[in-house]
Amino acid sequence: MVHRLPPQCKLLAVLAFALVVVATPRERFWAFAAYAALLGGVALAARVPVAHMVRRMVIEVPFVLFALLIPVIGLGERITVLGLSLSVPGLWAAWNILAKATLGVAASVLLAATTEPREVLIGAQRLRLPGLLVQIAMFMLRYLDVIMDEMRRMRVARESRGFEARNFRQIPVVARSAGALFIRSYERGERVHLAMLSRGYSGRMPMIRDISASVGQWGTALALPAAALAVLGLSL
Amino acid sequence: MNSLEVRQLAYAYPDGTQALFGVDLSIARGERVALLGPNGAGKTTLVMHLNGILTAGHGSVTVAGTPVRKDTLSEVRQRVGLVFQDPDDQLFMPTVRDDVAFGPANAGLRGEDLDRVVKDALERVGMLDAVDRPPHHLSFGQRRRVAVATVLAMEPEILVLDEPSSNLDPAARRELAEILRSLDVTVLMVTHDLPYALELCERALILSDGVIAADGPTRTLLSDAELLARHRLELPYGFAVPVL
Amino acid sequence: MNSLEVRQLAYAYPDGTQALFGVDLSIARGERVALLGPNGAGKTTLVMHLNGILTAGHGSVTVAGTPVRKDTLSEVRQRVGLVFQDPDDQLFMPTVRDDVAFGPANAGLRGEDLDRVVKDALERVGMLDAVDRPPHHLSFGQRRRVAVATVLAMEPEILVLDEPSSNLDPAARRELAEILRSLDVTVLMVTHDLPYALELCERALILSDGVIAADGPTRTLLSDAELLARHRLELPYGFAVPVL
Amino acid sequence: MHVPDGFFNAATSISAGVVAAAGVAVCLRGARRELDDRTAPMAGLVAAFVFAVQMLNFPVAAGTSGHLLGGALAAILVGPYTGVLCMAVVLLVQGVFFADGGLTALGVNITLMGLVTVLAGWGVFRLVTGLVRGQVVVAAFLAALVSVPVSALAFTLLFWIGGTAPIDVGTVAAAMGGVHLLIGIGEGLITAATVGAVLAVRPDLVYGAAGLAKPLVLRGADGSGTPVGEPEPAPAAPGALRPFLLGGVGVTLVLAGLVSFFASSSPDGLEAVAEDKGFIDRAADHLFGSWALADYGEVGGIPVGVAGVIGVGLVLVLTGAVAYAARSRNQIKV
Ligand SMILES: Nc1ncnc2c1ncn2[C@@H]1O[C@H](COP(=O)(O)OP(=O)(O)OP(=O)(O)O)[C@@H](O)[C@H]1O
Ligand SMILES: Nc1ncnc2c1ncn2[C@@H]1O[C@H](COP(=O)(O)OP(=O)(O)OP(=O)(O)O)[C@@H](O)[C@H]1O
Ligand SMILES: [Mg+2]
Ligand SMILES: [Mg+2]
Repeated sequence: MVHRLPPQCKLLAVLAFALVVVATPRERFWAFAAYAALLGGVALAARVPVAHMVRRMVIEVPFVLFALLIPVIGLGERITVLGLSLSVPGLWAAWNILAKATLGVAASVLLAATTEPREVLIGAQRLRLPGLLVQIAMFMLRYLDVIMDEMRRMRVARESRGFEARNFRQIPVVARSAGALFIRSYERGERVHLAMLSRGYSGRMPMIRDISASVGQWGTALALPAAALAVLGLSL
Repeated sequence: MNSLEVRQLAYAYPDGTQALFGVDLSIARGERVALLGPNGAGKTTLVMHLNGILTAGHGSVTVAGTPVRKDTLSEVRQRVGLVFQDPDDQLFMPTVRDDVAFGPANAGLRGEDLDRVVKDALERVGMLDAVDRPPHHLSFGQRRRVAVATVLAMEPEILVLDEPSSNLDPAARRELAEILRSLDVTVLMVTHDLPYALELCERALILSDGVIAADGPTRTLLSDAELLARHRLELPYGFAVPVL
Repeated sequence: MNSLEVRQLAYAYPDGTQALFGVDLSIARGERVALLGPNGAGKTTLVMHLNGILTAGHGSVTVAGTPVRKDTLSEVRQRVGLVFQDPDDQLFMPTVRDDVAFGPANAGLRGEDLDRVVKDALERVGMLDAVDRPPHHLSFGQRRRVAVATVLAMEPEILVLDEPSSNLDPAARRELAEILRSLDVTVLMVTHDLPYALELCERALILSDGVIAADGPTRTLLSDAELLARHRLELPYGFAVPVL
Repeated sequence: MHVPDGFFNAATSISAGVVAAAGVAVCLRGARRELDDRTAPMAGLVAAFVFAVQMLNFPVAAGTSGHLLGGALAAILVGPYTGVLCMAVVLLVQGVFFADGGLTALGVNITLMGLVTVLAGWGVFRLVTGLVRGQVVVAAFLAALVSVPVSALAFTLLFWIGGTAPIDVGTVAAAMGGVHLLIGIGEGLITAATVGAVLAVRPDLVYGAAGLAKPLVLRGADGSGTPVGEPEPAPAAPGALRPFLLGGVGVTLVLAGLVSFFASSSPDGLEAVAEDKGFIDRAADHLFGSWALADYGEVGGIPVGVAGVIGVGLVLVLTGAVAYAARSRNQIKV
């Protein structure tokens, strides 16, 4: 059911949810627990495997590290925990960042796991994001494939001629191929664009499927941020 | 009125390599013409001008009476269907169905009509089974067939094909010939497969070093071994021009 | 010792499409063998196993006595030279010279020796003039020739070519045949060009639907019209198997 | 540097969102002039490329690693307006599809990694190409080199104003600036390599470095050639100092604007500054002296805009010097 919701509904729901989370004062521990439970419920309803969620959330790691550093370099009153002198406001800040960032990342991962990228963009267009931006994003996703493909091709080609990227000295080879990669993918992208033009492309993807949302679907999607808002209200 | 008119066409790529040095040709409505020539002669470059993908550096291209210019591009592209030499340049949508539907959908087709056109085009090239697969997960020959289908689905008046038979298995090669013969359109086909050109096209052009070096009935050109040899062309071992 | 030994090889692509269903073949040192079959039969998939680009899902591949495994990859790739079906898969350096030099340089060649090898390989395919141009600015046929040169420059013991003659002009097609005949190496060549297979290879394999469907002298297989038809193969119009 | 949700307080996130939206709106209008009908595909391609190379991590000293930001690269390849759009789209896609950077922090991310890097990069690029004509690759290197620490300093500043944790802005700025100067070298090398490669074979693709077209030749039946057509006029030499000044002033204005805009949301910070009288000495001391985060416990806060402005100024002076040196070497050669 989550998969079939129109993308614009889901996009707005996730954005609203993230806003509620960010606006929640950090002292309300159990509100954050309730948010996590809400997301868990959605993930369950959408049948998104836990392993997938966890794998995609690795993206957060660098900032977790930064957050853990804050109590150490932070200012203000200090307490000693396990022999380390830590800043109390820093600890609060670290908790704040960890909780909110984790919830935000989880919501985004859920959105991405239940919606095709192209659909999200069509949804964004419906939400009045400027057309040029949507188009650039569409082309970006399209060309991302092209570039990844070119990268893969180049890697296979290198390896099948006896190249192994173990050695530090071989960095120049990789660096030289970066420039070539840009031109290759640019020119392939250019030809693909021309192929699109020669089949009548005029700046808008033809709507092969219709995606207007019913009131019911809006209701379903907005249930998530509404519930979050209720939690926030109750916790005050 | 001629389907295609090219006058004094010259073109240089952005890096400075000049590929065309003044090409003149005209093709009448309903003709099937083969464009032959050695590697690097400029065939692909010429063909890319015919629907305005490349813009003439000098000279002019006219399609069914309409000069190819910025403001006529969309009309020209409606009329000229181009099958690229590299199918990867042609296929860009997430599934074969979307890719074949792209052209007709841009022309305004929707719903059942669209489905029918897509099914029809894929059936013709024998790729209906792959309708829901992503194009970049197909074999090279399968991709070439889908590329042909994307253009057939647009029902152009003029069909320009850049080495359509390469990478096709022999049966698909024959089937493509049958499709082309069954259509009532003007065809310009680039090929290195001289027997195929003889089989399909009454007339042939030889493009060499960026200019048209010969123009005449395919049978006559292919019988002139000396002319062929001058342009790195030759009939394959074991092949004899069949007597009529 | 056989140059190539493939035993019960099965493979499925990550998206679940199974392409090979138990392929068995062996090729002796110095043989020239053609691999024929319809589009989507699994020819490219098979060929990609021969130097370890794809890893057998089941079964085994042995090259000159060395099983293809993670730890033997670099040795295997030194011995097997693979010309890809799509030249864009093969060429990646900023200039043709760098690209051809890449393999020999990895093998340790430097300075004048390297230059000589590069020049030699490019001369053989007639692309010496393009030595300082970027490969992606060449015509398709020119790129295919450079792709062949990159592999020739590595002087492999076993040469595997995936449709090497497609997009080549007729003279280049013949010249390639001459090069292959002049080399004292084992050759496995995928092709849809049956006359070319007959001209070059004494032996042919037909791969169809992921298994080897026939194996024998090329002349015998090509004379069996019924066998050919079952696998979407057929001799082109105007071609007759020449009498010896 | 992708900022997640919860890093900045709500006021800061929203204000940065307004700044980002305004910046993107300006760029949407400007971009049409830069690339006409090819805007979308070109920008999409550059965005995809930036995204792809952002995944190339390169090692920086002391066990940290950095990745490309790409703002300067985008600006040089497609022009500053389209460059900002590219960066905005990259960040949007990363936030929505890859959960990289929070949705509510999108404004902050676009401001820091889009607006600031592009403005700084483009300003330096124009300065250097204006001073030493034709040194596009050198200019690309410097532009990219400078854009990274500038962005890092802007981040520090913003965090100090509207972050959710109290930090000592001086030490953090010094540390961030130092590490990112190193990362900037990597950024500069990759950017220069890419621009150089593109320039070698497709000079027409580098914005503002339009190539000179050779005249076409027509060949007769006898093989004789006659040239036709006139070569396109050479592009006007970029004005030397004015565009740079605009860029530099733009960066400074953005920083200064942010500072004053957020000042009210962070009274503690301001009070701390007011108390701290000798802040200029302290700033200089921190910028140059204390890489090792030595005295974090003791200081209450450090000058607001000053650290940022000093940082920007320092970087600009540095670049000016390098560019000047490059030019004089050039002149000797000629
Ligand atoms: N993108 C490009 N940039 C620069 N030069 C190019 C480019 N594409 C082709 N060329 C050059 O232009 C000339 C004509 O190329 P073209 O692709 O038209 O040849 P072709 O006749 O199609 O050859 P083939 O039979 O190999 O496909 C060649 O010399 C080629 O090297
Ligand atoms: N990357 C891929 N992902 C999934 N399936 C693939 C992929 N590449 C090929 N296939 C499928 O595997 C089968 C064998 O493909 P393969 O490329 O080996 O065929 P082939 O014999 O080389 O055909 P051709 O003559 O057209 O080159 C086909 O059904 C094809 O659709
Ligand atoms: Mg061509
Ligand atoms: Mg294949």
